[in-house]
Amino acid sequence: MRSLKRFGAIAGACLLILAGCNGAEETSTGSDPQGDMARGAELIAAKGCGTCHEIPGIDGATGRVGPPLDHVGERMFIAGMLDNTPENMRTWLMDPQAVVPGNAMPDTGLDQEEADQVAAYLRSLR
Amino acid sequence: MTLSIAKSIMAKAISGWRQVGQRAGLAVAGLALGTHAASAQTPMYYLETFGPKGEITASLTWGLLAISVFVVVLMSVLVLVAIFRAKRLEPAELGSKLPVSHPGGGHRWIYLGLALTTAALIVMVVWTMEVLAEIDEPAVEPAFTIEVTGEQWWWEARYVDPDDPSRTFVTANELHIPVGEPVRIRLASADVIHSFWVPALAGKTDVIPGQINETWLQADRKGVYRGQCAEYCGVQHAHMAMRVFADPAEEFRSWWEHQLEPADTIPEDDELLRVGQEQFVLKCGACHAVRGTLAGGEAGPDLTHFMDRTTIAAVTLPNTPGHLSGWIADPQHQKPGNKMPNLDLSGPELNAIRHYLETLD
Amino acid sequence: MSDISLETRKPMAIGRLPIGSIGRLPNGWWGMMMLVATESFLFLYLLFTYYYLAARAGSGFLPEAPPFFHLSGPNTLILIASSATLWYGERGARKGSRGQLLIGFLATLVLGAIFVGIQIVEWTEKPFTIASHAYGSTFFTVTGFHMAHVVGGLIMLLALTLWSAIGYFDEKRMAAISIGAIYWHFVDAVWIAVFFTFYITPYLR
Amino acid sequence: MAAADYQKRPEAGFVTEALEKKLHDMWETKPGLFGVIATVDHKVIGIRYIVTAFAFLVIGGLQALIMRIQLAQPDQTILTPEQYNQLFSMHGITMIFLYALPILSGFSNYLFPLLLGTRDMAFPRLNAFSYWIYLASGLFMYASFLIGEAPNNGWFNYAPYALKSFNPGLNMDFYALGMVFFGISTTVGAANFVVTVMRNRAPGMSINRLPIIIWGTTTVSVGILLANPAVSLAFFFLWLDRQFGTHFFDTAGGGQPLLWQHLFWIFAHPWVYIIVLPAMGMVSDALPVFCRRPLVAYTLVILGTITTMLLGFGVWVHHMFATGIPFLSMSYFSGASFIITIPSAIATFAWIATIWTGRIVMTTAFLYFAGFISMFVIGGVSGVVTASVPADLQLHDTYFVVAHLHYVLIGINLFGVLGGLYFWFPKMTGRMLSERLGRWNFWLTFLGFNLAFLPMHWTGLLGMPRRIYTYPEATGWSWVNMLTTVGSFVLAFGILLLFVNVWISLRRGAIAGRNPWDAPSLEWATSSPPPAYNFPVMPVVASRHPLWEDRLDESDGHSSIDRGLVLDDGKEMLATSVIDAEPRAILKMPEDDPWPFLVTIALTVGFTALLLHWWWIGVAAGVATLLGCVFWLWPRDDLAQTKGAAHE
Repeated sequence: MRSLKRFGAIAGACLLILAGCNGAEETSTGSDPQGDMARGAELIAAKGCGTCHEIPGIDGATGRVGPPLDHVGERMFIAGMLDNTPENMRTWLMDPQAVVPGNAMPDTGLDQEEADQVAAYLRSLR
Repeated sequence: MTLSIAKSIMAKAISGWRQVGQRAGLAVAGLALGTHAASAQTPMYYLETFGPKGEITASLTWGLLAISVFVVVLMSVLVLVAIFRAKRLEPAELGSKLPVSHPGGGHRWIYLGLALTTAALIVMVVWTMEVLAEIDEPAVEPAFTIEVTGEQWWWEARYVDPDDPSRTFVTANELHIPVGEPVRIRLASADVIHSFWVPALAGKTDVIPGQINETWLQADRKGVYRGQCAEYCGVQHAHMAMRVFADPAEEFRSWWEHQLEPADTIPEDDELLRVGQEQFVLKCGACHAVRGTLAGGEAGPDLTHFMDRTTIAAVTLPNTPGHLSGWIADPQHQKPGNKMPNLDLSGPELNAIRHYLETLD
Repeated sequence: MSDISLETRKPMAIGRLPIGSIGRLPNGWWGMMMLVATESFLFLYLLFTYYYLAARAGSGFLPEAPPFFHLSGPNTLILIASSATLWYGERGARKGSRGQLLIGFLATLVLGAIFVGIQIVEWTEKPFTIASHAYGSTFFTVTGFHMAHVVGGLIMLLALTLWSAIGYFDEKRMAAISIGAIYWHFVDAVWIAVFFTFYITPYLR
Repeated sequence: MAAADYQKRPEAGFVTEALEKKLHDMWETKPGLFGVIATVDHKVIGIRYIVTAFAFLVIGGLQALIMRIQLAQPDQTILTPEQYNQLFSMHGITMIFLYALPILSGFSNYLFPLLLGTRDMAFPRLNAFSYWIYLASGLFMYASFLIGEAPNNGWFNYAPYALKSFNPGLNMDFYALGMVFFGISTTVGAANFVVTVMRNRAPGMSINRLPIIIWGTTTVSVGILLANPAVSLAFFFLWLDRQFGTHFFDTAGGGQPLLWQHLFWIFAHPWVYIIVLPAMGMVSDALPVFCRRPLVAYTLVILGTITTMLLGFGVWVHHMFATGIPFLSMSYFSGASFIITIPSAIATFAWIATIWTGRIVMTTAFLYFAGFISMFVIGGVSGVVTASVPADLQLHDTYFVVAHLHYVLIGINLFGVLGGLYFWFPKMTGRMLSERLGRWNFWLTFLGFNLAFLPMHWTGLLGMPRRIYTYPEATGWSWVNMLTTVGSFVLAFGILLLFVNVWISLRRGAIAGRNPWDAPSLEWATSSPPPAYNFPVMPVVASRHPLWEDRLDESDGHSSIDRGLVLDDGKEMLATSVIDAEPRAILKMPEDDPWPFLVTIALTVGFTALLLHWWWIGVAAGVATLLGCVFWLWPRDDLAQTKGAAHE
């Protein structure tokens, strides 16, 4: 189903290009600063979050290992136990083993600033 | 006699055309890409190369392309001129009779064209034979051989020191070679036909079951060169890449030394690593080997010095904790159809195995 | 004589023309030649396969026991004889002698059937099968291809014999007979090449 | 009636209404379902070939568009790798086998008897058979999609990946059996063309007066007869390896994977010329019409055609330069591949000289032919580059080769065919295609094609290998791929306009009349569309351009078109001598006949049975096929195959 949608989108894009229109569409931005979000998206791609999670707006982020992160910005809990606040998200991203020992999510080596940037992107997924 | 004259002319022509070609090519690339085709952006580009074998081939290819472009432009212009110089008639009434004539003179074109074609062909054939003879064997006998085996869909590399058989080791997907020295590559297949290709260093050599093909590589500049299987080999043909690291000789020798060592033993008191190793041997050891442990499988890549590699799954994913976790947990999603199964790992097992793998440096 | 193009300076003279498949070279003869051409290349590629595999494999290619002549030798003679009987029968057709035609064709049919029978015995005598090794695969495939052509030829000869027996042909309308005979001679000639490849060349080394 | 008289003298006469009526009743296909399956009319069969081939072109084109969407951007997951692999395999198989040759067979089938001034092919029933087999084998291969197991190893289908241990499904069995099946169609079709040219021409049409397309098709037909057994055999071996454990390609038992490549390319390289030479022939015949002059260097062009085919048999190893073959062998095959340029160059220069010295009538067909010349040159020189071994070791199996082969196949085959369609459509249907839509059609196809495939050379130089279902962004291939995808949609839109044009013309197109282009060859001497018997009286030919004679004054005689031989005593046509086309015999031609169709059904059942291992049904179908052939060939009075069957 997903791939069908994607197929349709790209076919549509091709048609638009055929018609000479510029069909590029920006993903909607939240209230966060643009720079943080963009950097967050780059980090998500570089750290390989997409190999485990489906993350809207990240190329190739189609993983099925962990939960999909669409609407993660409006979820109630992180890791089933922390309130979904920016601080908790940072904590979770930086050292998931400290939150839930033995869980499958690795420490991907984010520093505090990077974790905030990733969190900013994730928060925008509503 | 004539051949040697042709040779010297050719040698001059090569260097001249090469420069013109490079510039023209970069200009074309600039137009096409909005950027110039440096190897960083286009790692598989092979008209800019870094070894003696690639160099001479690139010159030849530039020359042939230049001739080709010239011929295409010339002929297209001829067609256009022919059309627009010919007297154009008004659109005919259907079925009405139009004048027909049989003017002579056309044959001159053909004979002239054939003469030019033949001349161009002779140049191309002689040049081709020259280069073919050059790239056949390296100038000096290579000091060692890498036995590369193509498997669906990754590369095994066995380094063989001809003087000391005990100094042999196995790695996968990422080859290291010393800068400025030719290296012999001996190619075998474990299953179907593959093709060994590192475009910035040399052309392809097929990897065919039931026969051993040989080729050689030489990189004259330190760097990382991307290679990729070039013969369709099944469902994951697209994800059968490799990397060749050209290191300074000293660095290369110490890399080799390091590769010979078995994996480090894990610290006694680290419970997580102990579980990780145990689970690795249990769940992964049937296919993967880690020298110095009970894991001795041969179906998949040897992981003894896994953390020395920059990528996983035949250069499909970068070797980071995030990618590694996703790959171990769900390889069939990352590379559908590949031979690594989805194992039924629990979260803690996955975590432990990954931790263990991260110690294999 | 009818002059066709009245205006031409060089009128084309057209006399009485034979009607239908009569005399030499009817369309069917050409069609058979096309078949022979393409089938010759089929067998060329078959034998190429044998020689290619043999050359690439080197000394271990041939089976331990060299090929025997005790069946294949006589069988080759039988097939050559069948070409002779066919020629005899076809000559009968040309003369308008239906008896000679039938004798020749029936003899060919019998000889062809004997060839098939002996060949099957030869096959069963082999200690290997089509799936044993590359030699076995080429041996059974090439001889099998030839055998299929022999069987096809026999069915064709059977039809021709039947048609002759019910009096379809006379000394003029007999194109089917001559054309069919070409095919049988071709199948025989192919056997010589197959025989040389599988039975003679192993001794030439 | 004298029963023993086996001869008669054909009379000369003019066309009369009574004669036309009589011939019509004799030759016209019977109406109803029986007529549909039993017809042997070469024009009906030719059009069937063309329509079917275009249908396959559309299917193959849609497959290409889906793949182009997948490749438009890096790391896409629209298609699974397996889906992509099946699509690229079927795209190749469809275009190379089910479109490229059959479309040319369609034109040749339609045109041969008309160009040659005769009434039908040498073997009309074989002709029908060849079409039915083509259709059946195409459907057979496409049936694989129904169970999701289409061929997935490319059209080149290298062993050992094609063997059962790596490819256990029915995918390869469909392809292997389908190709053996399809080979029957091409072989009998080719034989028919050769015999027709040798035997059935208008009196006086000596070999130096034949149209070039006749030379082209005849040359490639000989090529097919000699090359096709190699591929049928290779596929049969493959099937044996898969089903019965033989060891032709499997190294375990002494087989050789490279045997496949040799057998395949011994066939497939000549095949490349087989699917372009007739298209070149079309251009050589039709282009001069719009230049208002005969083709320059007729004889040289023919010699070039034949030489190309001959050399085409000696260069197959240039597809295998990377397989580790010996140095000497590489040098030889490289040199031979270079030399093959020369005969192709002859044709190119001949066309340009024809335009240069002619007076142009600008039509859509002309545009296609002129565009064809440039595409031909691009496809040709990129081929020359790959003939150079060191360059080829880099270029081989990259998109450079994909670009090259599309310039050859689309540039030479499709452009020639589209030009040919604009040229001969009025003859086939009696109506003109719209020139206005034609211009749109041409420019969109031309621009779309070049937009799609010219940058693709660059994709190849950037090192993109063929047959990969996706690629990472870091390779730098994204931009050029997007360009190609956009171009391919433009091209597809251009082709769509062609169908619109055909659709409209069939309803409202201008009436064509006999000879709308004022062209010189015999097909334009009869009405459009031609009657079932083609020519009421058999024309006699005195020059290369029978309808331009009075204006060119190139022969010492005059062709006789309106007055000719009257052959109306049953379905009759002439047999002529090979070189000079002197009348040799009067042939009796077969009526509509269901046997070709029935034998095809038996064969289809047989191949399906082999596919599914229904051995006994397979045997029964084999027996039915043989019996069908016996009944088909049963000697008949009306064909003058039995004694006493004479007519006066």
